[in-house]
Amino acid sequence: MSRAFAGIHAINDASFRVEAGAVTALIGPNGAGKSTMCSVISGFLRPDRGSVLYDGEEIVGCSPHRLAARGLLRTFQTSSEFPRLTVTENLLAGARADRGTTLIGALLGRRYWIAEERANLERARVLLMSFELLNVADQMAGMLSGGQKRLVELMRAIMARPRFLVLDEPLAGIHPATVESVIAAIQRLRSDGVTVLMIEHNLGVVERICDRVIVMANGSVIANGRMHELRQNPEVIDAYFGN
Amino acid sequence: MSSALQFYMSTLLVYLGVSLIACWALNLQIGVTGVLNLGFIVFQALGAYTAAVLTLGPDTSNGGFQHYVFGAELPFPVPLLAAAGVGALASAGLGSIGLRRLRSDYQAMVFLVAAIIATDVATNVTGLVNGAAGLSLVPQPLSANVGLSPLDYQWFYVGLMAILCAVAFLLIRRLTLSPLGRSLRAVRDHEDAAEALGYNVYRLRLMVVVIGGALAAVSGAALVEFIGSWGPGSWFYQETFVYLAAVIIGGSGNNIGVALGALIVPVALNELPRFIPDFGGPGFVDAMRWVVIGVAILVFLYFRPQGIIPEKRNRFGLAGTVRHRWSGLATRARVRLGR
Amino acid sequence: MDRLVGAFGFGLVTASILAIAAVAFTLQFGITNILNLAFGEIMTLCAYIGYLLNAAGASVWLALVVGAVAGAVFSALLNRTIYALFVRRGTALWGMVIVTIAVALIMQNTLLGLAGPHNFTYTIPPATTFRFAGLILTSLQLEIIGVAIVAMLTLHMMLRYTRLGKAMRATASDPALAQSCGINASRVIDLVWIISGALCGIAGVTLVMNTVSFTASTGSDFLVVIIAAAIVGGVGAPYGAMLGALLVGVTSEVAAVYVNASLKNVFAFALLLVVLLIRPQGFIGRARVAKGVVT
Amino acid sequence: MHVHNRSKLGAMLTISVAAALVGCGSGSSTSSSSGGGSGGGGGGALVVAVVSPFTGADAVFGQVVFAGCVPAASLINSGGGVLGHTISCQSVDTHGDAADAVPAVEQLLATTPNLAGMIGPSADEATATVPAINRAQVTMFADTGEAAFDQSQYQYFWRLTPADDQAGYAMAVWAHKSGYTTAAAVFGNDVSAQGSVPTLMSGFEKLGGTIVANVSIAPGQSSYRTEAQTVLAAHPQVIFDEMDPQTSATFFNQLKALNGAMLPAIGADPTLTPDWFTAVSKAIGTPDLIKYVSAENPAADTSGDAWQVFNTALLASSAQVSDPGQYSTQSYTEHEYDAVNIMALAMIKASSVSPAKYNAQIFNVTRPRSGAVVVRNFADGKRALAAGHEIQYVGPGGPVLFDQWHSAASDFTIERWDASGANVTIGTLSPADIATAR
Repeated sequence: MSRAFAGIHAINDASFRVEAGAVTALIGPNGAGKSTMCSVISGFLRPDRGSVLYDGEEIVGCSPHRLAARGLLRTFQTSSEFPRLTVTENLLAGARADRGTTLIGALLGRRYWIAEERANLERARVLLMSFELLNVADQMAGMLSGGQKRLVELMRAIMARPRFLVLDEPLAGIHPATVESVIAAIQRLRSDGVTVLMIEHNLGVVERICDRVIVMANGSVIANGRMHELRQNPEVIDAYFGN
Repeated sequence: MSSALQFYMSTLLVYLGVSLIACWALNLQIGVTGVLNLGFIVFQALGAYTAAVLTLGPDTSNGGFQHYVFGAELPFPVPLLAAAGVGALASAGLGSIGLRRLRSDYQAMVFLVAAIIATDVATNVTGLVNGAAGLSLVPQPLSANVGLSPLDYQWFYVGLMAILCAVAFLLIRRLTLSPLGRSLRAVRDHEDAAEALGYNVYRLRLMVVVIGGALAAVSGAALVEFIGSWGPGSWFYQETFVYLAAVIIGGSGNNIGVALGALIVPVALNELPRFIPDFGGPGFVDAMRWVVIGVAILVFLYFRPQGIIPEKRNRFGLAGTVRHRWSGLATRARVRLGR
Repeated sequence: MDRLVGAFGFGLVTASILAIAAVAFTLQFGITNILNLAFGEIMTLCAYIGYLLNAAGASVWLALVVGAVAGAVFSALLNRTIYALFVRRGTALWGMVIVTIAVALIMQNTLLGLAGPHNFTYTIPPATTFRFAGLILTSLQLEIIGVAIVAMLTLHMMLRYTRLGKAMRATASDPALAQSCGINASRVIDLVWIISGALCGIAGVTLVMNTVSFTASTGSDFLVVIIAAAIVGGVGAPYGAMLGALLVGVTSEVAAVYVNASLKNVFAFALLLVVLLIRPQGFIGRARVAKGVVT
Repeated sequence: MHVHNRSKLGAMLTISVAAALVGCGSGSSTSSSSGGGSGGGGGGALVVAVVSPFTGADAVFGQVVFAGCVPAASLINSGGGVLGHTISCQSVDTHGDAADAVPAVEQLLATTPNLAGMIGPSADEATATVPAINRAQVTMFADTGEAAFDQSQYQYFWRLTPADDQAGYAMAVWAHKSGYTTAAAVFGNDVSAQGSVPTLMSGFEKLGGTIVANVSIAPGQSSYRTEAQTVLAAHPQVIFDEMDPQTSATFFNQLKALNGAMLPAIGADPTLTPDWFTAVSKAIGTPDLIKYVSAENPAADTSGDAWQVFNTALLASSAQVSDPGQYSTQSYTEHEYDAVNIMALAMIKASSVSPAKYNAQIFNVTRPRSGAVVVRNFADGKRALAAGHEIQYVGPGGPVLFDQWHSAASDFTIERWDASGANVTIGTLSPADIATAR
């Protein structure tokens, strides 16, 4: 697969597989093409050539919302909460609401969709509790701190019941005290059978929670394996750990 | 109240009703979903023309001095409903071109250009809707059936208008309070994040353009059935900016705020200058009215982008601070959106 | 056939004015990210300043130069005093469109209030007419085409070969990256407003040299055609805008030969709609600008 | 619930603001008028409203007709007023748009208890507003050439100026009389052009002429060269035209450049407005404008006793009319001046300032009949009426002969410009002349 921006190749024939049900880390120095890869996988960018298979099906050319409906969710590198929605509403916006988000359903009125809404609200409450954010549940998301916004975005993605979740630096800007709850959430996802691909710089965290690690540099995959194996790989050490 | 005063008041109330429906529709697009439809007025015009030709009868009637297509004499409220249908169809057509894969400001341009093409066509293809002279002598609905004096008919029409406004308000309120309304606001706040969560942003935008187009058409139809005339001078593309100013000043995203805006900008700002003594030569006061609208938009966008009555915050009471008696239902409270 | 060739020649004149304006409009949009709908009003203002000079006895060429300076100064001031404030506030892209609309309303109606609903006419010495190969062009029209060619070439040289040009192109494709490469983005943006403002002033005065007469709404009426040309060419792409201007200008004049002449603009806009359907980013535009994907 | 309460609040606000609007309106309506002194007896000032576009595309027209009201009012007031009242002129801006005109007119009717008559509405807003004005029983002298009013049933509707279709015939007849047999029609897309083109075409062909090119024009474009080329390719002897000043300037400038010389042009009345002169005289040069351009106009004097009185008063009204000299020979200005005088004389004749009473007397102060004294201004008319004479008012607009539908079939004059920017009459067409083209 390859993708070029204005003459600069962000991804050069990078190729890798993500194991189902596992947590995979995507690491590499700045400018390695990790975020571009995220956007390509989630349908926001079209590779100039190459293919992305999801459940064995070609998904290049699929629009992001269609992929999301098939369980492929992503978060963004920059905070991308819905600022004028409350935290609870942000979470509810992530949840599937098949009755209330159709035009007919909306016009039929509250009685038609309230049960579904209550169920989603209960899930949101549990999730907020686990991240200890219940106290800001009714605040506008735009007024939260940067770290809290990242959490809201993660919770919102979890609300969508992903089968494959792409996390773009989920720990960036998160308060150290909260890091553990994010890690716990990711581990919970794995135990629920969700496949996770995360870009992460904190190698300690990667070693703790990730089953496999993919290393990218200059748009190419240079290694793929378990963390402790990669620590021995001279190419990786040179590109990433070195200096 | 003298009868002349009653005529004036009832006319103002009908105009207010037209502005209310139009502003709510535009708010659904701009305030709730973030679609800057700068061609909004075209759909109001389209509704007005549709209702007019379907009320006037064939263009050989009235001595054949005006020329138009599809002339028919249909009973009320068929012209009104037909207007809604035509408004919806036309906005679906334009929306499917203008909303496709384009950035929001770029979309605004497409709508603006479309508005000007529409005026060009309506003015220059005189056989379509009688060109620059426009359509006139549109009979008032049911005026022959209800047998009221002209003044009583005015109040009767105010009643009709009130019913239309109530229907439009309830419709829009159901939409905006539902999970669908939340999805629309999500699209407004961050289109990529909404797309990533599985919302078909293009379809949601198209949906509000269509609903708004239908409502705009209804507002135009209601106006033309009342005043009996409609021509290109009534829907110059800048008229959209009047409604736009109403939405921004009243409180974009808040239907009550927008209603207040509809009262202030299209109605009060239009009526009050007539009471000001002429100064600076004829036309000066009117030019200054537009300057005031422009300045008000800037001042509000800068100092109070949320408008006079801001969008309400949905509280679900999960934190336990507000416990609603139906647990899990939103209570709505006003908040300031500080940015 | 003769009329077709003739119309093509007239289309070139319209296209020349359109090119100056559309390139300036697209530069503003591409580099500063502001869709400046007050552009037409600045054109009118410059034409009006030119008119005041012309009425006082100055030649139209002096009016052209002063118009360009006025356009540059006013555009830069407009950005510094109003647009930049809103950008700093984080106003959304479509919110900025509303800001520019408000500015357009204020400018147009201030001029209308002060100068009245009258039309203003330039005094232009009679021109000589040249005929060759079916084309009929007056010396004034040739001069307008000349002004456009010089302006476009100058801009081309600047974009291609100067440091400023490179900085502008870099800022257009990625402001953050440009900043990190040591480009002073705010200085570049000031310069963009000055350069595009000067082109806007030139467009305003040449437009009126061509029409002879104008009113307070002449610029905003023309803006729609400018937007059409810019979109057809691809918004944000200066060379696209030149191509778009040529297509729109020639299409509208040639259409006037075959169909009801009062519908000639409609044909220019129909061209626009076709382009939008087939290629939303325009002929030369970059998909990223049209689609607005931020990664 | 909250929302519910709020909507009630909204409704209350609506009503209270609307009430405030009306309240302040009835308080200030007299202050918004202008013109005339405050002399006169007990009755106070009567308002003559000038309902016309003062902004928008037809803004200039409002100024032309307003300039007729002001000198009439000042002459009436200096002549001792009407039954103890003074008259003042109040402009009501319709923006040239029916939808804007309706509330403007309703407001005028609701908040002006001393409204004695009206100049207007104009073609832009007449069909939407005439029914309401008629219902309120206010005498109006409308400026609409629309065919819809040719057989108007509205009792309070009067029209001094001819219908647009008549104007079309007038242009055709004048071209025929001038010996032209081939012509090009170049018209803008505005209301009155739309009204006059069909009769122009049919009339010219009836008289044996041929329309060799028919070009419709979208106003305000940057180029009309292709249109001009189309016209020139058809080799017409004369051009029929009606376009706004800016468009005319561009079109004729480009036509002249393409052709190397102007072609004769016969225009409609907008051609004879001051803005048209300013724009086109610069665009093609004043000598060519004088030599080649003529236009039909509803007949009105440019000299004579009645005109002298009018013009003197007009030139003295610079406080309310900017640069009044430009309207000295404007046909519509003169006709509206007549309209105000006719209303005032009808009031005296009826001994009432109420339109319901004096409306019917309008026939009786304008109709020619044996024994009636011909009066040429208000003061003479007032004196003659006081002396117990029947009168026929003949002002600078000439004799006024209303038909049963209250339309006056007046003569047309054909006029051109002179170097000073005044209209010069070069021919007159009587109704009989017009009939030859039907």
